[in-house]
Amino acid sequence: MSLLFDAVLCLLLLAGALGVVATGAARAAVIAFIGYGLLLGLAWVRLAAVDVALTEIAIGSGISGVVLLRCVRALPATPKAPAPNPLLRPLAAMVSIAIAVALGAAVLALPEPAPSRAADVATALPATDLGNPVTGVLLVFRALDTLLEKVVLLLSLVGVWALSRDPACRGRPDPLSLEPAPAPSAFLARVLAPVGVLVGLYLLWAGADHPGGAFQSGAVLAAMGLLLVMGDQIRIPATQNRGLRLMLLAGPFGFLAVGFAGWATAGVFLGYPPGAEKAVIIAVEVAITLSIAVTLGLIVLGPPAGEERS
Amino acid sequence: MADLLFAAATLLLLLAAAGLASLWWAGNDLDRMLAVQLLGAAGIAVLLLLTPAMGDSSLLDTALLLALLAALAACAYRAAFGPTRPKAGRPPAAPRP
Amino acid sequence: MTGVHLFGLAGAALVGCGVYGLLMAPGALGRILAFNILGGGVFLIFGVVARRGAGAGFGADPVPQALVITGIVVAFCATALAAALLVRLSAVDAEVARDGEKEKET
Amino acid sequence: MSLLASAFTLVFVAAGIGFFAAGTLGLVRLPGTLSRIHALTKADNVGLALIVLGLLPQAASVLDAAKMVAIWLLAQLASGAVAQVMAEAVMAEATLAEAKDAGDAAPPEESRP
Amino acid sequence: MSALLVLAITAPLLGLVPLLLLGPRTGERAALGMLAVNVAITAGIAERVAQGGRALGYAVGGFAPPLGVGLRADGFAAAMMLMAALVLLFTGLFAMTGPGDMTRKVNARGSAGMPSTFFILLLSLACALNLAFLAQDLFTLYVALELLTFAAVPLVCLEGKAGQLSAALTYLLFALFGSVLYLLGVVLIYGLFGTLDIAHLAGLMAHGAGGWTAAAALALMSAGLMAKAALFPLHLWLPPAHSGAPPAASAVLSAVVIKAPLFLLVRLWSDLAPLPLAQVAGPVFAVCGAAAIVFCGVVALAQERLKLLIAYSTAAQIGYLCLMFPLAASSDGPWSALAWTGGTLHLVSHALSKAAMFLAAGLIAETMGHDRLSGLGGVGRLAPVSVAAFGLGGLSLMGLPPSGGFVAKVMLLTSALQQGSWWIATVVLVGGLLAGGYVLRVVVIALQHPDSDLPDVRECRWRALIALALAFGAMLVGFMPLSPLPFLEIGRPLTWESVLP
Repeated sequence: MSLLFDAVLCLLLLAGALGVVATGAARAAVIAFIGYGLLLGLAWVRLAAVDVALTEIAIGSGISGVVLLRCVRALPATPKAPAPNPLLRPLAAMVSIAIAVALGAAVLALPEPAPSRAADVATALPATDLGNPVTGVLLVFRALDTLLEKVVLLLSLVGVWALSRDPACRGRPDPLSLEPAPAPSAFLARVLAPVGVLVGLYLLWAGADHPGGAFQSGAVLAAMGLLLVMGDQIRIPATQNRGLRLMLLAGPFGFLAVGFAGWATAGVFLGYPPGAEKAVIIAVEVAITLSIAVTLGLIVLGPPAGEERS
Repeated sequence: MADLLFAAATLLLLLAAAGLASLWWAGNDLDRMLAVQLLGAAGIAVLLLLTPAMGDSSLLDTALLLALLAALAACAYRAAFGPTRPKAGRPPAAPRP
Repeated sequence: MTGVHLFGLAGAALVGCGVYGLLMAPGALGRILAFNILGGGVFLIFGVVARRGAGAGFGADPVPQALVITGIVVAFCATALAAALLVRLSAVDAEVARDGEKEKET
Repeated sequence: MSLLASAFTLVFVAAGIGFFAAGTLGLVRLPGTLSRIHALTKADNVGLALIVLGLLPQAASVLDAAKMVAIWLLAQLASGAVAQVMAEAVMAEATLAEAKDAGDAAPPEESRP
Repeated sequence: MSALLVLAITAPLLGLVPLLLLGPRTGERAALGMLAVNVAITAGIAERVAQGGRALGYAVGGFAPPLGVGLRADGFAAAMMLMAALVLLFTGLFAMTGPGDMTRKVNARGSAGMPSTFFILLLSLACALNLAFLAQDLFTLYVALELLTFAAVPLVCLEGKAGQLSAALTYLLFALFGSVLYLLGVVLIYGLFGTLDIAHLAGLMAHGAGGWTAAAALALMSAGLMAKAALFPLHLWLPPAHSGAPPAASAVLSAVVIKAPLFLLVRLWSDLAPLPLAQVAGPVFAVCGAAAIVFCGVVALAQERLKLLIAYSTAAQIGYLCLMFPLAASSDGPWSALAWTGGTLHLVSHALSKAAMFLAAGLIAETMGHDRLSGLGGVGRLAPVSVAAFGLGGLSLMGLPPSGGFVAKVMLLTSALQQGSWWIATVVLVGGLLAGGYVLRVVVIALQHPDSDLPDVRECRWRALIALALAFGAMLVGFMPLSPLPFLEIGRPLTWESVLP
């Protein structure tokens, strides 16, 4: 029976992807994409990757949807680029199908039993006091990737800010809506956002031992921030705000500082002090959650509009 | 039991797909957004059904997240494409304290 | 054939969809969406690899899961940066067009 | 006892799915976005409530059961608000169209200058 | 375990804090300081590698690969790192001391030089490049490539003009396509072997494990890297992106950014892939490289704008490295080692000379107010140092002595002739002729009698000297002995033995 469920889910996923790709209208394609992200979240649940499912639902579908919808609004109704030659269509379809078939064959041909690092992680995890192996991999065994990925996040915000008309990247980003928020949006923001913040904090707290963690929590908090902005409940902060910048830097550079401290406490970069691993890891998670939330939110809001003339 | 729950989840997915398809072809973009909301509601129900079926109670957290973020897309859609009311034209309201 | 295989094939098919979209999309937004579809397919295949590597009490190999989470965040960054570029480009294009019209009038 | 719990679950889940089906049917058959919004939110909320109720005996712990109820409440809240947001959009569009017919409406802004 | 490897990655990042928290002037000085520290660190690594005669390694967090992530510096990586650090420092100096052609932004901020965003991106590039040269884990390398992309794309459109924005968008889409292909290869590799550590993988693959799926994974990764390195036929994004950017940005983009994916291609096919597979793939790369050299060289000849000409020349010069693949993958010991040295020296000398040429072109354009070749007659009188830097850099592209390009091309040529690959030898010579054509065209125009009155301006001498210094660097590489460089062989083949405790 579960096989039938998986088959239906896969077919729907495929239909969603085709809907995104084949829909000519930008708005409909983005809406289809949001639905596709939702289905992908279900697929991750079926693959026993709940941490990934949480991330996909929060980022892949939720926040990406906001970014893309906003992008569609700014585009001209009629795209200036001409559609590619329709004669190329069958050719492109053939190439794509060939790639999909070859890849499918490659996936089916993967060796059995599958090689895995699960055993290594299981051996090394108890020393960290963490119960969630994914958090263990992200923050301990492959902490360098995670640290640098925080830098990627910061850098993409720098890239977005660099698109500002103001060379010093000052001021507030434009609001998400061109007009005051309608009453239902404001109501939603007032009621849902506090609950959402609680859920975000719960995911952070749970992340040490159960699925969840800094990424998922940060994404939820960012989503709640956006909800508040869309409901006119908070004002978008100015980018030159010192406190804001400190929050942006807290995650990557707090993590980096812990990494350097590892030399003193554990004798190795990105090592955790023996005996206090879990406490330090959670402190790092709190810092990066804060930074992820603020960075994601600001990335969505876009480049600042320049200093206000008062 | 698990099989029956999976069957129920499958049925829900199929129902959502049927609604999605009909709205997709028939309606305007607002209807399509509605169809995605339908999918979200069905997704929450599916995840609730999968929780006992797969025996993993952490799936409830995904359902929680889905319920929480269900409104985000609709709000974003409204913010991006909400029709400018005739009396509009004034700048966005000052933030409430 | 098990569910895992099905998801593997679905991942491969999504990659195909994404490639088709990248090749045939009429505008930059279509390419951005296609890139996301393509990325989703690649991640899904990684998820299948993780699921196949289940063991030692874990439902799936945790290493690929962690890598996918990192990958999703990076893909989001890319999407957002591309979208911001696109928005700015269309604004600048509109300005240029407006200036051009003004010049024509005078 | 467990047989009773299973039967309870099945009956309620089946009823919940029935409501989802009714909602979908309404979505397909009803004309106009407003009435569709109405059908969808009402039917889905009841459907979800029944499913949550049915699954409560299957919850692994009291905490999980509480979480399920919280999920239902949250979904209720969100779908209600979403329905209003969407309905408001429909109404605003209609008002705008009327105003346009009257000929005194400003053209809708497509993009920020 | 050498802490220098960690510092090479983290030190540039520390420079971001003052840039984002303090004022632009303090931040930029700190950034320049960190770029200098970066040179010192990379020089230290190179010195340690040369002294010890073996690679340096570091297991981050104390977890050795395959569970953890390993960093490793061999001779090849150390050489590339030092080159990149030098180019970044010189470009930073150049950007700090003058406005480039960013007049609009200068006025807005009331100080000379590029906006502080430029320095944020420059420091991030330093981190990304060092990571790409040091990381030994295929996924960490993916993160490095993404870091590189996110630092490089905004460089293209710092001024926010329509042309730059669309070039940046195209660049980003190509780069993302490359990333996804690379990642797909990584996924298949993990599915096959359960590890992403290059040294472990090389050991596993040497026995032919993985079969066609492993070959397909390598092909996917290579295609992704080719898109990022702008290797023919995936080069379409490069000319608009590199020519449209401000000069300091063009210099780093052309000189070092595309070198990281090229370096990884070399890693993949000379350290990771088993030899038989590399021998099959080598000619494919060589054909792409030859096509790049000839096609982009001819297109460069036809350009009317100086910066576009240099950008096409970059697309052409990338091809030389690809000619190295079949030569280095042969089992003919000394001659393959010679090709290897030649390819590496070409990477280094091209980086230095191309940075010099883009900076010089920027100064020439700044002096004249445009970079149309037809209007540059007599610019040699106004900007003698810039034109000299351009010419000296061009020497290396043409492959004339004394220059790094000369030594590199002679090595490739010798190796090709000794191995009987006459067609590769022909391409090397034709490419040199084409480069001679387009470089001399510029130099002749610059030195001819001006058609009209020249504007009464002078080049910025101080910045022109920076360009000249880079060009001299490219010349200095030319004094290498014409034999395989033992330094580049340190630490090969890849292994963690005796590197990690």
